[in-house]
Amino acid sequence: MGYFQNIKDTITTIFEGMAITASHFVRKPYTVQYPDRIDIRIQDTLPFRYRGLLDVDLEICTGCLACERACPIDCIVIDADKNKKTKEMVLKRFDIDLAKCMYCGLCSEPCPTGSIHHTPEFEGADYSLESLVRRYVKAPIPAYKPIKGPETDPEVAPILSRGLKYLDEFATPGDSK
Amino acid sequence: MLDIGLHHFLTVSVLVFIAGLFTVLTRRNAIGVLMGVELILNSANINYIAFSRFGGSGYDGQIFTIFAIMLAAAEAAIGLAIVLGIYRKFETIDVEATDTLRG
Amino acid sequence: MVYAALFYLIAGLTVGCALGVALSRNVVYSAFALMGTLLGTAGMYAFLAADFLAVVQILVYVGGILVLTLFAIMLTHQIADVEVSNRSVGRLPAMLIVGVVGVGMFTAMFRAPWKMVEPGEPLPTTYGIGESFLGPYLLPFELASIVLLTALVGAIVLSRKEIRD
Amino acid sequence: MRKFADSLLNGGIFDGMPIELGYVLVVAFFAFVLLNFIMLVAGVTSWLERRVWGRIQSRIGPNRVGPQGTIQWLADGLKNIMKEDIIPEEADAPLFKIAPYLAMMGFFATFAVIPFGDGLVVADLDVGLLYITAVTALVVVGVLMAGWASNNKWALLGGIRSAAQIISYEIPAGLGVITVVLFTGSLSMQSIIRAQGWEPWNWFMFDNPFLFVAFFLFFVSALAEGNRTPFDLPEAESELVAGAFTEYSGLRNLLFFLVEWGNLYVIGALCATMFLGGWQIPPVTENPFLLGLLQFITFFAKSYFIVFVAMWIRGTLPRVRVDQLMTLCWKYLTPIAFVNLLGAMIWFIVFPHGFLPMRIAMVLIGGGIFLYFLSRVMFHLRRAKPEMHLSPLA
Amino acid sequence: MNFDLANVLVFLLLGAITAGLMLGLGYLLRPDNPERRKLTTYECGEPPSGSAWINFNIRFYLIALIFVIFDVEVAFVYPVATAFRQFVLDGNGLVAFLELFVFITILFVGLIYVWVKRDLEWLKKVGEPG
Amino acid sequence: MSTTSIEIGLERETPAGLETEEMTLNMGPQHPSTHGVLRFVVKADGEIMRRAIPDIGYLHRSIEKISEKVGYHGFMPYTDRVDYVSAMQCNQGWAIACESLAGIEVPRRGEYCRVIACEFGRIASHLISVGATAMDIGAFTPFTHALREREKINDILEELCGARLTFNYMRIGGCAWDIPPGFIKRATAFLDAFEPLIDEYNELISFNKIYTERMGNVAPVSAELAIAWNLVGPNLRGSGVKYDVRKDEPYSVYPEFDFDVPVGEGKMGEVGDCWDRYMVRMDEMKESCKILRQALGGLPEGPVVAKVARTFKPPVGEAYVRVEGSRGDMGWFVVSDGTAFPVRTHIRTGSYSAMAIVEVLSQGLMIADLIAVIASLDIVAPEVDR
Amino acid sequence: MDAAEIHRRLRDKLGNSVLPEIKENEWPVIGVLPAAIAESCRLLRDDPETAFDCLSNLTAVDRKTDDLIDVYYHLYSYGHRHKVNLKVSCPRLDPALPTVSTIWPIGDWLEREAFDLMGVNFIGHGDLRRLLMPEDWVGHPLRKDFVEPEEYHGISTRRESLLKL
Amino acid sequence: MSLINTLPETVVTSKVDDVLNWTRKSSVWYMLFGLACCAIEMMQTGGPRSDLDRFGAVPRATPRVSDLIIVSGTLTLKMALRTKLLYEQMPDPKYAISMGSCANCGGLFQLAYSVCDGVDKVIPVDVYVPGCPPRPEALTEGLLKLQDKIQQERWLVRAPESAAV
Ligand code: SF4
Ligand code: SF4
Ligand code: SF4
Repeated sequence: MGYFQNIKDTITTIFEGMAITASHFVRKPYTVQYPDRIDIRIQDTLPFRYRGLLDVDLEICTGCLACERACPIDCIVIDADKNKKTKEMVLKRFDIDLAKCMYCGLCSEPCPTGSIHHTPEFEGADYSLESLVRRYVKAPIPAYKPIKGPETDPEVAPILSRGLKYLDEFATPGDSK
Repeated sequence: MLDIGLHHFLTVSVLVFIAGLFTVLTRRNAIGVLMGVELILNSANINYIAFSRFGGSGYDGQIFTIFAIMLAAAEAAIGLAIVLGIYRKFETIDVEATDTLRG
Repeated sequence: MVYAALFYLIAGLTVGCALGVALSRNVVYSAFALMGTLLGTAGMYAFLAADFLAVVQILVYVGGILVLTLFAIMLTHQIADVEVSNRSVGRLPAMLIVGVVGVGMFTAMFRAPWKMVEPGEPLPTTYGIGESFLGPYLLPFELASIVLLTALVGAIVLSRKEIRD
Repeated sequence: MRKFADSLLNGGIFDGMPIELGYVLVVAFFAFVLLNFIMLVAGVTSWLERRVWGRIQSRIGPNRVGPQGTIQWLADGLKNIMKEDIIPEEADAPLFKIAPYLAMMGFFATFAVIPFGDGLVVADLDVGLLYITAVTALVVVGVLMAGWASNNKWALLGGIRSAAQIISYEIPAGLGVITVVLFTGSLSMQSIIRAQGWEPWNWFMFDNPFLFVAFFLFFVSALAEGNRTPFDLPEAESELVAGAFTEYSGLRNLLFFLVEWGNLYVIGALCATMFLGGWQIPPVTENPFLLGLLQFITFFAKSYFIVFVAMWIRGTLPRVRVDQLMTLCWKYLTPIAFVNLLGAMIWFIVFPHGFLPMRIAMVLIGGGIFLYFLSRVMFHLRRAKPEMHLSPLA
Repeated sequence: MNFDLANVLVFLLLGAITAGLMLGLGYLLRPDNPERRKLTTYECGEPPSGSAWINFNIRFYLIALIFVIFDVEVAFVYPVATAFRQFVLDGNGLVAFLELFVFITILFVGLIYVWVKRDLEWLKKVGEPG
Repeated sequence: MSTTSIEIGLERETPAGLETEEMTLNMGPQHPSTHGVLRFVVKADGEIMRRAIPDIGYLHRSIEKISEKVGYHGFMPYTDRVDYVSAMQCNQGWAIACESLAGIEVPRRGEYCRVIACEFGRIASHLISVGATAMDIGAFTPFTHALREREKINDILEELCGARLTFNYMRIGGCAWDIPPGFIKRATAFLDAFEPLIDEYNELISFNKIYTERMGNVAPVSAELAIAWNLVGPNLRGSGVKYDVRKDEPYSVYPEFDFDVPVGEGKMGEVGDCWDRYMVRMDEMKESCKILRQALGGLPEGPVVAKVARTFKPPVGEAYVRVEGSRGDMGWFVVSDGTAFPVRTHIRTGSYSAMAIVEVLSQGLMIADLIAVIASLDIVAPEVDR
Repeated sequence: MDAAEIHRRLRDKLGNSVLPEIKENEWPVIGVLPAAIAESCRLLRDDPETAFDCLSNLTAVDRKTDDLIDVYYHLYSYGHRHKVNLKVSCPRLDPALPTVSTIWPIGDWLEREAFDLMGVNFIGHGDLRRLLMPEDWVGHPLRKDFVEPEEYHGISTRRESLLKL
Repeated sequence: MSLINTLPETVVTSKVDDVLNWTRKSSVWYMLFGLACCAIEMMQTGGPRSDLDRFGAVPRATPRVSDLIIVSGTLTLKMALRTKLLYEQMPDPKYAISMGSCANCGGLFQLAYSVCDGVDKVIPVDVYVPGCPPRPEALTEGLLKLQDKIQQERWLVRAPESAAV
């Protein structure tokens, strides 16, 4: 009869549910106690291709503006002039609006050196919006000029290899056939 | 004055009764009238119990009161049902509007 | 002394709230004032050593009848809006009637030669009441169930009928 | 309590004072202690619930405020006192203000009769159980008042739902209580406890099958009266936002919360009193102080066990719908309670002095159910192969 | 017994006083900054359409109605239940049982009546009254 | 405050007598159960609703218009935001639409990567859906358990494409990132752990009596009604229509996989009730696991993305493609005029029609049921509003 | 049934209201004159051979260069698993079409959306109000010549870029 | 009358202030207010992995009991007005966290016609959390930043003259 069947169903299913929740009393909580009670920083556990806050390694930026052009919402502004005398590119300004950025990664894809890249950093909360604009160029600096063969400058080499490694993460287009 | 006796309770009872009577008389609102009736019933109940305590009649007074309370509940249930019925029929809760019942 | 003070406190609550019921213009306020009176009455019962009744008073009156009344009021918002402009009996005549009745009652109360016995030590009453129900008051007790049944059926039929037509 | 007060008064501290005033002072002192205790209980219950809940949900719950988050409730309380107190323009201000106090009075009043130990009770009323059922009415009116006075649709709906729910479940709860009363012949909390023993087979729960059923009837109804999951419709977040308390902010809201958490404890205390032997302990010591302490701890542990079960249920079950709520009450619990009551009466007539084999059988059945439960728990653990973590603190 | 009842009263009074104290503390500590829009009724971020004080659904009322009757019944059964034990011990158990049985059964009939008449049903079609 | 059209038609009718007055309730835009910014104007009679009128547009973010400004490649991150609960299928929809405009063929490994990403996305989305349903019914625990499993999927997808929610994983012609080393092992490990959890989840909540009572027999949608209202995906299958774009209009490499299409059977009431819709999602997660195991096992070698010009200019024409998103088939309609910017993009989503049908379904239900209906239809605000 | 067959049937019934050529596509496009769209939809739905029981999509496209607004109807038949795309072009100045909301209920919302965003008028649609935009919004935003208003209820819709020094 | 910002700065009062601020920061109840994609991450933040409950922050359903509104997601013009109302309905002291690019400044939807570019146009924002969406830990960090801010506030003590507005 439906009446007693209902009673039985109710009791048995609730019993089963209670058993499951009881089993959770001895399971380990899944919580990662960010920020302080953890063994390794969260940032270090994130994959290399994690798209956190953007960063620019000015040492290896060629000033090619590829990133500025690739960004669909114009949150990168670069001023790069060619120095008339030395024929060198000089970066006057390299600003990224992290408040506006959508962390899509479209800018780092075309960068020739992996200078602009996403880091696993994500802590950027602040009290004002202005402080979310990252201005990388403090004073005009010469842009990086790629050289043939491996980089020799010991200061730049590790940065460049990091950048190239970052670029390697992106898939290489191949023909479908 | 400090010794609380029968008269104290009777006084309270009379005052409640008066308030109840006044409510019944002045309200046109049926639910208000019902509330007045509750007051009157309460005052009667206080009397019952006061007399049963000071008159030494055992449990009779209390049992009377229990039945009174029961009847009050029954009265409230029926009374409110009627009030709501009237209200629905005549879209008002004025007691006098029920005169139309006769007409 | 404390006993008296408590009595006056509760008596004040009872009478004050009763007046509130009588005088408040808003039915909802009246209903909530009624709760004060009912609680005060329960207190009176307690003073009169009727502990079971005091509790039943709260249980049935506050928990049942008052809630039912409140539901009825909330069901029909116009009840709270009804302006009592032309009463069935004006306030003044009502005062008069009430005054006369009151004076009469008070006179009766104080004049009457009440036969009084000294109230004994207050004792639990529940058991005695139960015994009476099973003994001398058996018939009313069983009748009560029939009354209740009738009230239930009657009230239900009334509200249902009124709703359904 | 009376004895205790007498002994204090005879101690001569209050010489020269009217005896009644002396009593009042003693009672007031105890009431004050108890009040603080209630707040503490309510607060700790809320913290505990969050931790238990957290654990069920693979989380941790509050653990930063104070050691392991233990004073989280204090922060919550103080913060709420510091919140602005909003009385909406449209609301009915006087009623809006009174409502929380009414609910709180109703809830406070229940604590007066809860027996924490042999002599540890403010007032051992002869009608104790009925008294508790009765003062719940104040909570009903308070909630109804809150809902109506807010002039907010969610609040009104929540208030009416809540009132309808509490009053409906008073019937099965009352019938469950009556089943116990049959066996004790008294409504007083202390005499009910005294009618039981410290051994489980002397608890009413295992006395006979009817009381066993009555326990569940009462527990379910009490959950419903306390607006606990799965009957938490009045404040069903996903439906009614916050029910009757939608418009309440700050302190007044806190009072309602106090009522809710405190009520949970009352449920536990009632179950412990009526079915789990209350403060009964084996006769281990003569020392009255130690005895009192042990009784208190026993009672507290038993009631908190029930509280814990209620939290655990809250972590498990979904919420019923309002019509199902009423169906459950009127079509299942109430008829079952009626039949159960009649059965209990027959049982009592047949075995007026109890039936020991049945008691032992009941305890064994209870143990059997528990063992089966454990086996299910083990099954689920084995299937999910989780990381284990036995410590209750994470 | 009066002592116990008075205890309850004192207890209640103290409860009220404590609540008042908390309120006073809050009064000192909390900001008070009522703006017009803050005091508007909350309705999920929309301005409310119409007052909440309207005719409400009758079903709740029916529940309360049924409750009142059964409430009184339970109130009647309590004292009888306390006396029941003594009756049984005195050997009059069957009489008491029969008396209570009749009482309960009559009301049970009431419950069955409302059940059969579908007054306990909630989910009725819109438009269908009751 | 601006008024929406609904308010205008909402003059309260004066009641006659005890006739319950119609109560007009605003449910949303900020309401715990509407999952984001949906709004229902509920005309209730006590607890019972006469009607619940959906009011949408609170999350209308003009995504379609933006496509005309940012071009084909630049639009990819925006598609993530069309259905943020399962962004992968949106990525795929846009990619396939553009590919079909330009006739690009995607490398097989790329297709496999897409399938893997999409199926993980589907599980994640269904987890949110069933969890939120349980939460709305009042059980909070299943929701957190679902979130916990979702976190694990997020970790996996993060490894694949560097983001947890707005993946921007696919590109026209393939995918932006190849499968990282060790991924297959970890993904399989997750599946092994996850599959028994589905059963546990079912025992915890799906078959709970209270839950089945709340969900069963509530707002059943017949197959005809579902089709006429263009319900799609799990909602359609809940009504017993065995239709899945992956099977019936195959795209990508789905024909290579063996999986079932679960449909509602009316186990707890009528066919097409809330419980059926809910259960279809539960079963679909199992099917997704099946697909995932096959895809992870049979991953071909090769590139994952075809060569596509940085300024993508498809030929003139239009394309309407449908992919099976988590909330049913998503139609992506693109009109190109040969320039780098589409003339018009239109996204037809599952939640849109699900939202439209609420008004019909809600008649005569209780307020609590409305929540069950919304939750079981799995309506996600941005999908409705775009 | 393939597209050509559907096209033939339509032309049999409606004659020259159906444009002669069909564009082979994944969803074959059949051009229909504005006045005949509702009629052809009804025919396609009611004919048991075609039985298009589902309006899968309805999109309006602003072809500013041609001064036209195209409306696409994507029809799908769950019974036969075949599909077709009806295309209607109407003048950009005053686009008006007969409604299909009476044929498929979902047409209600799809048409409202097209009205809201593109300004297409659907004649016979009982309830053609804005769907996505607020009721007091001016203009049809998906039109190519739509200009964003400066402010909305006091909220300016412009934002200075933080990157401007 | 309230004592807020009236007491002179002494060792005792600042200690009391610290305690009061500590209680406020330890019990930040946030309103369940999800707008768009970021809302999912906000749910995850309250979920098992991040568990905001650790810090005493729990979601609340109504503005009346909330201290904090986390604007998580795209604020459309239609929604902006409602958000403003909800914020205003919160009792003081109240805080707002803007979560994600959309809420910060419109983010990628600055191109849109129907989006309010930044929540700070309608309500004052205390903490901006960058990200699209910010991962749960980032939101947690935002909350911690807010707690720092609350701890710095003056509650009873008079604010230093320079800071007075
Ligand atoms: S991540 Fe995307 S939005 Fe951000 S700067 Fe790069 S391209 Fe622009
Ligand atoms: S960051 Fe890279 S893409 Fe941008 S300008 Fe420098 S080198 Fe070019
Ligand atoms: S900031 Fe990004 S993730 Fe958050 S709501 Fe906006 S688009 Fe969605």
